[in-house]
Amino acid sequence: MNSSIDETVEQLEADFAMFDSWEEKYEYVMDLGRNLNWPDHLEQREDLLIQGCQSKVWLDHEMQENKIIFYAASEALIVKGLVAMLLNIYSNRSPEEILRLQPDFLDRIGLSQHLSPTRSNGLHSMLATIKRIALAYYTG
Amino acid sequence: MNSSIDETVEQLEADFAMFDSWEEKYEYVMDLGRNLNWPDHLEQREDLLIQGCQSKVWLDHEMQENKIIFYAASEALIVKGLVAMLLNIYSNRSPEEILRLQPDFLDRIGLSQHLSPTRSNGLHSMLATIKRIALAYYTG
Amino acid sequence: MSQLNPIAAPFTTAPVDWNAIRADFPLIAGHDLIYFDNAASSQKPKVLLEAMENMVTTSYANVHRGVHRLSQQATDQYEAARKTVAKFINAADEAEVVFTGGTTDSINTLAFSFGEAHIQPGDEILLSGMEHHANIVPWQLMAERKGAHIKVIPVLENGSLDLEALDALMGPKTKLLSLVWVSNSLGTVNPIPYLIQKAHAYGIPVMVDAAQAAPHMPIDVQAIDCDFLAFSAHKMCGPTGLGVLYGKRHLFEPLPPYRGGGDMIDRVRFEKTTFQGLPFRFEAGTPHILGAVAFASVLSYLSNIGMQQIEARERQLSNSFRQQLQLNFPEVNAIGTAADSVSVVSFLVQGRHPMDVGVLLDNQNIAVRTGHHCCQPLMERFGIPGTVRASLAFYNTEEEIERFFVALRKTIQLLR
Amino acid sequence: MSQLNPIAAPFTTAPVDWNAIRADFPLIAGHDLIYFDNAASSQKPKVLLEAMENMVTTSYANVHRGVHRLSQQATDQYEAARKTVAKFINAADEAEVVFTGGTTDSINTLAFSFGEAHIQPGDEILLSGMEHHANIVPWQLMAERKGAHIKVIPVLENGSLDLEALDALMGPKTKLLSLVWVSNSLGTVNPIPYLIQKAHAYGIPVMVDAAQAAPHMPIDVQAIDCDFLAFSAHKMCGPTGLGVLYGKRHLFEPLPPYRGGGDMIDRVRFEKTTFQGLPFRFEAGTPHILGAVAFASVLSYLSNIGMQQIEARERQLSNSFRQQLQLNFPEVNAIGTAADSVSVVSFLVQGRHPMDVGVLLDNQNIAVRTGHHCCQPLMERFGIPGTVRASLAFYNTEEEIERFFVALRKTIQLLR
Ligand SMILES: Cc1ncc(COP(=O)(O)O)c(C=O)c1O
Ligand SMILES: Cc1ncc(COP(=O)(O)O)c(C=O)c1O
Repeated sequence: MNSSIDETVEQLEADFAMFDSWEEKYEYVMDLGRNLNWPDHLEQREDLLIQGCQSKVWLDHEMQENKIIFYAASEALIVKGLVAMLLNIYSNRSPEEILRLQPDFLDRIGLSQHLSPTRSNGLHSMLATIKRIALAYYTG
Repeated sequence: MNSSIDETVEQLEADFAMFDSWEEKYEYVMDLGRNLNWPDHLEQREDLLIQGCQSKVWLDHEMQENKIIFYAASEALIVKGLVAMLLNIYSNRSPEEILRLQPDFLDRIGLSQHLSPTRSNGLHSMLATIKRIALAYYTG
Repeated sequence: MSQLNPIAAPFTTAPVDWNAIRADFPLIAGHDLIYFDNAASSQKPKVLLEAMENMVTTSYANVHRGVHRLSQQATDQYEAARKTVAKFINAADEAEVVFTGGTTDSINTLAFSFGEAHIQPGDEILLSGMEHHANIVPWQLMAERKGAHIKVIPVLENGSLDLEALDALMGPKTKLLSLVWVSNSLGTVNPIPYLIQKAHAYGIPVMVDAAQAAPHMPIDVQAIDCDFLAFSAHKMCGPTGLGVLYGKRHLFEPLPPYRGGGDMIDRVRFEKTTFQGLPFRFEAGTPHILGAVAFASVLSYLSNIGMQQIEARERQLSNSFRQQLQLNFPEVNAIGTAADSVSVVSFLVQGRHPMDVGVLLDNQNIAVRTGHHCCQPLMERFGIPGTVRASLAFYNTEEEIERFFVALRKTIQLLR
Repeated sequence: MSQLNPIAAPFTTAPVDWNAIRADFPLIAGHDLIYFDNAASSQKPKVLLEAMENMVTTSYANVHRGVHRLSQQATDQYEAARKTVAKFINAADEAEVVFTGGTTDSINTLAFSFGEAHIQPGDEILLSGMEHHANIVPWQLMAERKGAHIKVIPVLENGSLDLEALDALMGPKTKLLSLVWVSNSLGTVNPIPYLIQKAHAYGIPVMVDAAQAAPHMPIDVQAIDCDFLAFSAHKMCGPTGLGVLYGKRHLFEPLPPYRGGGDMIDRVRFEKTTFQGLPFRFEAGTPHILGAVAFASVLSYLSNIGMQQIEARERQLSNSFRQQLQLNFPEVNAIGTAADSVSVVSFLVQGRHPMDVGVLLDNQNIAVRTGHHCCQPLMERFGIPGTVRASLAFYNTEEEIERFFVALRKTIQLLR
């Protein structure tokens, strides 16, 4: 059984609280990135591509027992790591859970600059897409 | 017999040197303007019009015994006065005389700002046209 | 306060210390000059310089494409400026605010893009007889390319629009109404909400030239329901080289781009290039970053004073100017006497050329503008070569108006 | 010193105190940051702020149309700025210098106006494979409207142009060659004088994108004999929102205007409008007065240092950077290794995404740019998603380069 979305976020914040340096923080993110796997079809599908000026992100999803499973791919390692982090949080959750979560945890772990709308790395659009999908299921 | 171009300029500078205030200077210029007359055809001829954004100036000329006679008209009184002043100096002169005269006397009488190329009152263009005409006669 | 802005921010009640405000404008504060040429361009407050200095000293870089912090900070400031502008005009969405080089650039952008998208031979663009050249020539250039025609709402003798002519001028061929809100040569405030409603009833979108409105009154694009709106920063105490083109997203976003280049593209290939959405679609290349950021500071400064306060003050100053002129100078004709006007007073001294008046006032340290004010068709309509135009800003004073009239009296005497 | 500028100002022999010059740039002097993103936009010297402050405090007004002294002073300063630019690029006549909003705006202006005047269906515009989007998209937009085609000079593996392909690409259908002088993503200095000569032999006029050349070397438009040339102030320590379009009068003046509005007209009537000559024909509306005047101060500042000195310094810095990178980082591939290059060094860490490198360098207080640098076709030609680009200015130092390499080493280790 998965931990809840809030527990996952708390755990993430706790992990980040332990890092003394930016190096540790990025090592952690990059490790997440190294372990991110995705189905082969993702990178072939133009329609799943979330274009950022700096790096590409692909996002797919399916519904299983009222939970949305997200799949995502990316090119750059740090973005991959951030994608993996977002999947840990947002994938395999109900639409309600996804919509309820405030994304201010990103500020607290000190990575929000990567997700600002003015960064064109695809992450902000990915998060927006996740929420749009959840909303679509939620409003039915 | 006319005085020479240099004498006329000297006389002008002497007149202006006597003025104590801007009012006297402009009264003098406007009086010149009030006394400026021109042939009727001038204002009818689009081809004689020197367009300035602020006021219109018309200029015509004819050659008589190696001297160029200029005729000019304008709308605004101060411009008329300055036109009259320029005619006193430049009309009824030989092409050589016209080309020889340095226009720095305008600085010395403190009216050069009205004849700068960035003033769009037509006076700068009028002076340029006078010199072009003189040059055309001079080079034959 | 204008009845034309029904939904305006709550009225700030604290009285404004206008003399203290004069001190914010170095050129005004430090000179004996009476500056009544605000419609041409306004003077700049210290906050403008401070904002530029602050960015140049701490956070200047190019925007949008950098992973480094400086670029990120610059981008944040630039995008925050867009938000400030959106709030200032009450746009529904900041993406509807596009930064341009000025009103002229804004209108050219719209004329080109709208023309490419929507104009067929025989179509009509409706303008008015009191437009600034910036709201005439771009449409002419486009109409000539597209085989379209320009129609013109006539101007009445008092300098207001002939509203009775409207119905005859609007029809199925009319593709756009582009109209000045406040006339730069007469001061007339056109009944924009009414005109927009009228055009919309015919299904005609409306572009508003707010170059002389934005400096003088609160603007609420949603309340007036305009489809496009343009103005310049430099006429409202802001930097030169910067303007705004606002457009409702559903009308603006589908238009093809005007300029091509960096930032406005999605994907460039030699075979086929695709474009971004709003606002970047219309902001090709490096924008006027320092200008936008400084403009945001200026808008905060103006909002702090309060646009209602500014409007009230400027209406009071220009009305007082107008009344004294009529009362004390029978030899002067006011050009444009519409009931609703702000800031601008245009006039002629009978039998005297406006330029003579301007030169003699200048010698008395008074800056007014003379000439056609980039409104040649309007001048022709009145059969005059131009006017003398005094245009007042909130930092002007009643004392300056008094000094102006002393100088005008002397000018008229000299011209006798 | 470049062999490409045969007619350059006499070499100033006094050695430049580059450390003193650093102090002129507040953001550089006051920060621990290493700013290697100069190709995106350069930092600003104090003289820029001082020039703006000076004008705002003493002589700001709108230009060209005023009879009052302030307007006259502003006009004089604005026109003096045009002269300064003309002298900086050695234009034969200052009227050939038009102020625009930036390189992007300059090229769009030319593409539109040239297209309207000269382009027929089937005509060709010749570009190169290393153009910035600003020198691709405007031509595409125009070509699409006119039924014309874009042809492309290929780029060789080392990042230089395939000069042998030229003859096959130029012919009677070729109406213009538009070409970057210095590549913003590779640093390659193209042999512009040769290319212009070649095109002229076919009767083809040439437009030069000098956005990355003007900041780094003396420019002499008469010596290279280009027909048009564009650059941006903000990339050469100048203000944002300002650019230049130079054009030879006999080719430039007959072109129809791009933007319509005030100042560019001769006479406006609803039936027919006629236009001014150069430069006003292409400067519709209120120009970026403060920007132009400040830019003139910046150009004087740069000329005081000496553009040859700046070029020598920047070539030395970027060559040293390039050599150390090749010598000490076998895991790094330089992208673009043409013999002649300046300021820019682009590279990839093998197997690593440029953005990862950029983010980790940023965490070490180093600003580089990563990505496609608005040159997507060039990136596709090399089959890469982008590069890491370090672009150096004269105020950078050898010590910064050393610190950069320490940080790069650490970055590569973190990415293992
Ligand atoms: C070679 C080149 N051309 C054109 C441009 C566009 O310049 P701007 O963004 O200032 O319009 C740039 C700058 O990014 C450039 O490097
Ligand atoms: C009503 C009106 N529209 C447009 C313009 C053009 O503005 P800008 O010169 O800032 O482009 C002006 C300013 O002169 C104006 O007064």
